[in-house]
Amino acid sequence: MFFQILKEPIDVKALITGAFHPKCGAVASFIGTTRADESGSARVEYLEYEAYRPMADKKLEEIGEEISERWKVGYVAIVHRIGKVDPGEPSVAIVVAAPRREPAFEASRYAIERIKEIAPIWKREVWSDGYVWVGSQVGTRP
Amino acid sequence: MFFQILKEPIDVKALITGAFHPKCGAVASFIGTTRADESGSARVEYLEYEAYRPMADKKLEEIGEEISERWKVGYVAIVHRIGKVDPGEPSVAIVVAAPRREPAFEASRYAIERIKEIAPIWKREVWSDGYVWVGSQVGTRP
Amino acid sequence: MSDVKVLLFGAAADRAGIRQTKVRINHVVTLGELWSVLADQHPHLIPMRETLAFAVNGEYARMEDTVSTGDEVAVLPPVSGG
Amino acid sequence: MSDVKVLLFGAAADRAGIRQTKVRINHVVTLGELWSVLADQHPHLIPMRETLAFAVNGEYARMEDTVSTGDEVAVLPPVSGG
Repeated sequence: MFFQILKEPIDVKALITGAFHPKCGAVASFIGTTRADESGSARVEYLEYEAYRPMADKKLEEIGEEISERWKVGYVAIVHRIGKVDPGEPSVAIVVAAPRREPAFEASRYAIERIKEIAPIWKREVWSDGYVWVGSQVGTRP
Repeated sequence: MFFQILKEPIDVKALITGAFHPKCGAVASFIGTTRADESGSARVEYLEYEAYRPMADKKLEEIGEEISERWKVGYVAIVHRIGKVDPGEPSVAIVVAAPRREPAFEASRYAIERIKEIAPIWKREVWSDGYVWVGSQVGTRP
Repeated sequence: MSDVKVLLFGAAADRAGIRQTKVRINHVVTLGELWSVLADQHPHLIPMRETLAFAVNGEYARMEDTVSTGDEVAVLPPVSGG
Repeated sequence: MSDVKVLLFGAAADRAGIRQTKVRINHVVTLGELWSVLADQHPHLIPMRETLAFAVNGEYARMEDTVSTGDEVAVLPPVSGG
């Protein structure tokens, strides 16, 4: 089990290959990347994430515990990046290895839903014409 | 879109990072790995896959087309390895990038189910005490 | 009288114009009472009230939960990780 | 009379003891008729019959579909990729 909040780019390869194990036949992963939305002539230039630590670290671990209680999984890794994340770059990576594919799929999806529910992490979309705190609609866009 | 059947190890990193795109916010992937099952004192030593080509290549492409018809996705890659695959090594990798996470999850799961339904690919489990063709139960195990 | 450390995040920090403050309390208060003091000092937070969650010492807490001197309170706008 | 190329895979190749053969037909037959000839030549395939699928020229085909000389027929046991 591996849970991490970090400022540096996420090492996706290490996360996924780290989940391979002879007792597991399935590795499901989810990676959230910065989507460069457009609206009229404006566009998202990057995202900026902040986290309340160590509460956010604890919540990632709790999500891992919830998964282990609900499904038969061999390995769970959840990594969330904070700071500036450019378009096409990963902000979150979830990797679940399990003996069989159903729990791997279900647990990886559960993990991202739970992150969006309980992890104290916030995303600011920085547009070409201002910014907006996602979820709060607080910002400076016209 | 990228579909491939190959004898060499699957380059998981290239597949996944190749799916990152500024128009997509979600990359879901599924990797099937050799699970070293045990039964009594016997154990799976490796898997050996064979494919009917080029029909198998065509079926992987068809699965990609089915996905593009059903979901709003930006990119689909399906790679299946043939030949000997050791425990913990990937035999199949599916990567789907989409603007939003729901279609990415659904399409990646659909892809592996369809592979198991229509792709003319066969798996032989080589155990310490004989082999078995999975699905046919034909083999040499005691 | 002593202090509770209050951290603000995301849109709440943005609205209040601060990321951290101290609120003076008399030993033990409810989170609801602490909020009243904080809202007086940072009225730009008031329109966000319905959307805010709170944590005491790193765990989600309700308005009727108590806060003691030395505790750390966090003001949490709707989370948007992922 | 001419030949149809028949490929066998997985458990079917294993049971028949061959991966490829030729079946002589009279211009056009159904896949079912081709199967009868093949089963006569490789009786170890017969117990697998219910589990087998077939392809003609790289596409799944039914027993009533036709096979012509020069076609490629594949004998496909239950697929088990992934």
